Amino acid sequence: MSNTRVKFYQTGTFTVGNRLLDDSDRTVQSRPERTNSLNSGHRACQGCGEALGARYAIDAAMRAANNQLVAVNATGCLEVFSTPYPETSWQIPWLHSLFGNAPAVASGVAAALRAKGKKDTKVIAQGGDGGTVDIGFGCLSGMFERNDDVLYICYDNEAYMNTGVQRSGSTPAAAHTATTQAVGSQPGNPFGTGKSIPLIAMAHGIPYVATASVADLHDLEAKVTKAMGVTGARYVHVHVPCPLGWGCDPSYTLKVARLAVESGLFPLFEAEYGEVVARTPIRRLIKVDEYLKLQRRFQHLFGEPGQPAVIAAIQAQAERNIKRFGLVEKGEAK
Amino acid sequence: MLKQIEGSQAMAAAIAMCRPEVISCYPITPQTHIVEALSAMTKRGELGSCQFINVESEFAALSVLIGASATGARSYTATSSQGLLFMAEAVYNAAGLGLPIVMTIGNRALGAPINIWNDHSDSMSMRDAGWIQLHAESNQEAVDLHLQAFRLAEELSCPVMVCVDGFILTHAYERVDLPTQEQVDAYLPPYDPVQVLDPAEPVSIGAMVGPEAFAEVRYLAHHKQLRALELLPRLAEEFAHGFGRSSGGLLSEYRTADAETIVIALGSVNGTIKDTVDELRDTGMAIGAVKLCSFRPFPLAAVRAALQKAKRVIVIEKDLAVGLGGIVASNVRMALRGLPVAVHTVIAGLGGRAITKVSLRRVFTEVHAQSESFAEPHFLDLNWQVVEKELARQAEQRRAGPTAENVLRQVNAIGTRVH
Amino acid sequence: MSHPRPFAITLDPGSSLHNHTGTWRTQRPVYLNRLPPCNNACPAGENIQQWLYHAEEGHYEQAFHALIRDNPFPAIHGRVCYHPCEDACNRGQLDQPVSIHAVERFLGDEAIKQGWLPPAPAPASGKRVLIVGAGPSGLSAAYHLAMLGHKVVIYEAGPLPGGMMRFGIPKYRLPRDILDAEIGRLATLGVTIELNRPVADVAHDMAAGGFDACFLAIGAQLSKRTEIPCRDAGKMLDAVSFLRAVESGQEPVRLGRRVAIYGGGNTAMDAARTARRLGAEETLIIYRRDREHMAALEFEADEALQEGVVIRWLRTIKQMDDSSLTVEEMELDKDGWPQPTGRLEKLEADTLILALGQKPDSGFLAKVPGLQFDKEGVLKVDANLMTGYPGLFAGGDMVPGQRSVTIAVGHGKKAARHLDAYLRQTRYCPPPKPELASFGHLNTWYYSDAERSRQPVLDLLRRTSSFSEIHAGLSADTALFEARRCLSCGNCFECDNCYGVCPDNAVIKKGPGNRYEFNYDFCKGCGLCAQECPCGAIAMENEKI
Amino acid sequence: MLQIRIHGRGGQGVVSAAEIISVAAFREGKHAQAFPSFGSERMGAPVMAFCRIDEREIRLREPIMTPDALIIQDPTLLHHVDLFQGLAADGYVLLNSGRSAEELGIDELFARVPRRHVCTLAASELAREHLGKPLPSGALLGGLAALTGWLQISSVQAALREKFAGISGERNAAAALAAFNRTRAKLAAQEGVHAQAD
Repeated sequence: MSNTRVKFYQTGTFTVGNRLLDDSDRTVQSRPERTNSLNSGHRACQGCGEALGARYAIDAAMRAANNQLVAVNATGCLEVFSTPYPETSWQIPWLHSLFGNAPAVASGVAAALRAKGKKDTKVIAQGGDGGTVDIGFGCLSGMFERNDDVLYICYDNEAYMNTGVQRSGSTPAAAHTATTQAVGSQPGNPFGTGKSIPLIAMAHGIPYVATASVADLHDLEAKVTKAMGVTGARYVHVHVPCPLGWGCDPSYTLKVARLAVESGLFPLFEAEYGEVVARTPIRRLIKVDEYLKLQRRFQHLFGEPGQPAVIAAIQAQAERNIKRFGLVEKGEAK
Repeated sequence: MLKQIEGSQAMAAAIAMCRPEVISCYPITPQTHIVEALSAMTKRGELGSCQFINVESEFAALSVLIGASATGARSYTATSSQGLLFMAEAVYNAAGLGLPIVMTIGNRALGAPINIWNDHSDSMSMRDAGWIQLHAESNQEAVDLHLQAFRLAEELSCPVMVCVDGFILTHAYERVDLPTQEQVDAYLPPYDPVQVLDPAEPVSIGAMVGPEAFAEVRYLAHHKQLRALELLPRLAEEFAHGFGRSSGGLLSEYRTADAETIVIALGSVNGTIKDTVDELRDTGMAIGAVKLCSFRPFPLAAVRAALQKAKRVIVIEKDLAVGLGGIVASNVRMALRGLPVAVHTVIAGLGGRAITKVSLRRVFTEVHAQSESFAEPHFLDLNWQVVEKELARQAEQRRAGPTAENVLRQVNAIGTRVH
Repeated sequence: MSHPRPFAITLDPGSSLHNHTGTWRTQRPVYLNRLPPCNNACPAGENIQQWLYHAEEGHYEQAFHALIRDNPFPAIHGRVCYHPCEDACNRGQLDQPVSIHAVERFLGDEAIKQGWLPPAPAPASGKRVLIVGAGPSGLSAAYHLAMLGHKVVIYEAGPLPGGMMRFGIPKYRLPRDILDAEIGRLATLGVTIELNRPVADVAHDMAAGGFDACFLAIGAQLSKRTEIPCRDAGKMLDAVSFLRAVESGQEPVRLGRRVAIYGGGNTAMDAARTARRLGAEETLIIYRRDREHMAALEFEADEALQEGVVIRWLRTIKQMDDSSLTVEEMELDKDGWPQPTGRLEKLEADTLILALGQKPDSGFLAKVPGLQFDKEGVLKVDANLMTGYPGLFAGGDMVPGQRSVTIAVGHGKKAARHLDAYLRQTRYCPPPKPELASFGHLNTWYYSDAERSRQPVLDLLRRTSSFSEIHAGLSADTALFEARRCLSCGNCFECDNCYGVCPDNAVIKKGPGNRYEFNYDFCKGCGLCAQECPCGAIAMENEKI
Repeated sequence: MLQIRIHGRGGQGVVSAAEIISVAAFREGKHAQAFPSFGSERMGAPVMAFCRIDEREIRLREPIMTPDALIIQDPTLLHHVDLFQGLAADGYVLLNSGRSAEELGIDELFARVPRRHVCTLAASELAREHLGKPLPSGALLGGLAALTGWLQISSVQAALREKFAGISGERNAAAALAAFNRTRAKLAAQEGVHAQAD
């Protein structure tokens, strides 16, 4: 599946499915035969973005790998809600070891498959932002540097949700969490924080790095599919809202994710061997407040007296992204 | 085949003959020679399709093996000291998941102060992690234990540590009888995992287990080690049969038949102990020795049987449970509970301090003579002068500075004295 | 595997299906159909969204059949309907409305080209129905009644069928071959039209023809007049007769060089533009109110202006002389009504055409018992379009209400339904209307950006010198594209969003045309499906606890 | 049991020397045990290595405190390390130096062991000649064989060839032989001196 937009007909490739698209343009999620790698009955919260992102990503990977897939999971929401004894929601071979070692464990799986000559079986490692950008970062960097044949997928919901919404290394500026109170001169998460693992991954010069969002399924599936076609270390960073931790209505999960992209706060791009090779343009450019307003974690920025300066700083950050990645095409954003 | 060879090289050769499929390692003295040798063999293609992975930390090294083992590959690594501590979380995890990984521990002290020399603090720190822990007396036994370790690990689906004294064995050149590949293949069948990550038969490994089943899971881990108690002697016997020499097992006795005093210890110090026992026997002292090979599982029954006839037992151990005393000694006491056998703890060889025949002889004689003055625990060759001086100094000034450096200053001779 | 798997830490795949998370739910999603605004606005009651749905797939014949279930004249309406559907189209709030009329015209023209015919009518009922007048409502009623199995005969006073569609609407808006083709299709349904057959006594004609019921659709043929002092009455004529004369092409109409038209309705515009085409050098419309109060539609006035017609707003005609008109300037009061100012001016004009509206020529019905009329002769009818005389129905321009071809066709359909019920001694009750699908129900992010396609327009020179059609139709490609601009407001079009975005896989896809079903065993009621449904076909309902 | 202690500085091949002795002994059917003084191998730091040779299995793991022979690869250690600690009464001492024992000012040594058990050898020079670099081990081992007579020069050479592959093995073997002969000659000369002295 390519991620070139098909605009013809009502919703083009913006919706999950479309009765008039060529088979090659259809999403995996639109297919009745999709694997539902992450099955019903899991204990994720209502409207969980991570549950959705995981099924999106793994189903696409399964299709790309012809169902010959092994997944390694870091500790976190995804692991806890999907495999509480005595039930698991996974339909694929799946291994959970620790919070901080998923990339290394995946390297081991890949090594074992290589040793056993099982060339057709592919390996995926997945974790939340905590397990990826913080505690698992050392192992991740090692896996990148060795260029092990693993696709690592990070589901980024911007805080430690499993333990009750504490700040992580990818918590955005000004966000209120259980450990970044919305008081004082720098309310919420202090500025200058939040590391971009995609950029750090690029610095390793690995063959493929991409960012994606649950709000843009075609884009996400195209990137996972592309990543699965590459050998070596690959990284896909998926933005997945957490209704609980972000304080927004469960039905807004995709809406919020969409606004993050449309505001420029979460840029969608692809990089190969350390160079950005493609970006997904913003469709309808919006101001960041539209995105921030929907979330309780940013509530302190609004109302009286509010924090106009902070909002302006966040807007500036969004504009830096837009400039850096060229997210707005002439005539593209309406 | 007999060979005059460095311990690390000998072990590497034996491990290679076990046909490992994934080896992962991170450098730390004194285990490095083993993995360096394995790396060279892999590069030379002597290990077939075996994957040798250089990782960024010990934590990653064991994590890689967790993945590899769960995918059905025979997996090996080695570490020491701080490396084992850095691995700790994964050490528990590998055991919890029941993955038959074999790991060599080049036993070394734990800092601070940082110290690269031998004692057993490192492997002792992981004694409750659910791994089987076997200690080698000589490089011959180190070689033999690795062959048994893979067999044991895979039969039980439980990870095994082979503990080898750093430098004393790892860096010692001595005569070793290396097995042939045929012998090893006959003794060690290919790895047949009880669970494997396979798209043809998907399973979820590593589920979250709550109060309703956790205790049972822990009990089953314990039960595994109880089974190891039966399996170890059987494997040793089978080994003796196939290789023509005895190695391993739970423990072995030396001149204990009529011994009133029995010395028990782990690892390479047993050689020096045996020589000392011989000398004391020549003076007519009824003394014997027990070499403990399996520390986990701890062979309570076997230890009791070996020691119960003695009047007194001396535990020589290269570790210290700070605030308690001896770790091995406490285990031995548990084995002897209810029996009128005095158990004496001797903390010796910490951080590479040489354990000499002279010192052992002095201690054995003292204990055998039931001297009242014998302290419990007894710190072998402790320089009381230095200690008292330092204590006094600390007593008079709050900011007494770093103890380690102060002590060194007093014993002014780093590396120049023999002991 | 021969070995038993480790207890508790290793689990068999997919086992969470035992855990029915549906119990967490406090709200449940339900699929529903909302009423599309286009359908709601269509005077002919067309199911526009339905036929667009078929057109989107390029299934034009299917689309045609879906269309003519409600309106037999797509080619005509694609041209002359004022398409209130497009004013209501939600897409208008996104970019521009779907060009529904253009697609309808394309389907109509395609049907003529391909010779598509209506399906076979219902079995013969043995009832006979008389229809008076072969205008839009009469023809529409005839079509629907025939489809319902009744024998229909139309008495038309004029020489040709079509009524205002022929004698009111100029060729350049509705070519006659199109008109004839669509009217011609009625014959295949056994409808007979007797031309030049005026009716003097309905009751008599019904009895004589053995009719069980009758539908009156004589339209509004009489021009309203106003008293203007004038020396030569020959210089003054009314728009209706003017347009009819031009159409029937009998004795040539003499207009002179400068023509003035009095009135601000669509007929005034038609008359002015026709005059231009007949060679009038100056064509002037005089209207007593201003542009925003005129009755004519924007585009009619615009096209007239494009063609060089001049409009003098806020003027009333005081008197007419040989070659000039005296007009008085008006001022609008606060209610928008014109008030005299006393300021007079002279305008040059050789002819004055009065386009001040029409009224029905219903005098001949006076003697029918039970009928009621207003002072302009408009016939009163009940909600079912039946007059005070049992079995006598009426519709179109002759009954109260707004007047347009499409309204008339709608009356024809409505009358047919009730008349059919009357004949079968039942009652026709239209199905209840579902909730309207408003713009707020939509999640418009998902719709592609797609500019409305434009119909080619004839160049000005040929527009003012000939009666050839101004607007060309859409090509197959543009028609397809235009159909696909439909947002399918309020009705599932199977985009798979709900199926895809459910974090709990609680939506079951039932295959093409069969839409979806919720699996309430697992649905946690998060509402994502409803939020992300582009067309607003899912609603959240509270669970009763 | 014979116990040999080697003193030198990190990087001079002290540990290898002990290992090679053990290999040579092994080749003669003996049990041997070689091990370093377990230091972190910093260049230039004083280091020790040990080697035991016996007819039966060697179980003892303590460092060598009462050596039967000492090899001192670096005479500069003489003054700040207690090199002769525990040396047996009839122990041997081989010093790497072009100068005579007398010149080195270690007279106190002669009080402890027979004069003929002390010998110096310009091993670094020999190494330079044969290897092109001053790595004295090979030569010193040849000297040891000559001085003590515990090992056949042939097994020392074989051990060197086993330890150092290819050409450098040959060169070391050559250096060892040269040292063996030179030491032999020196000892013979000393014998002569003593004979006259009697």
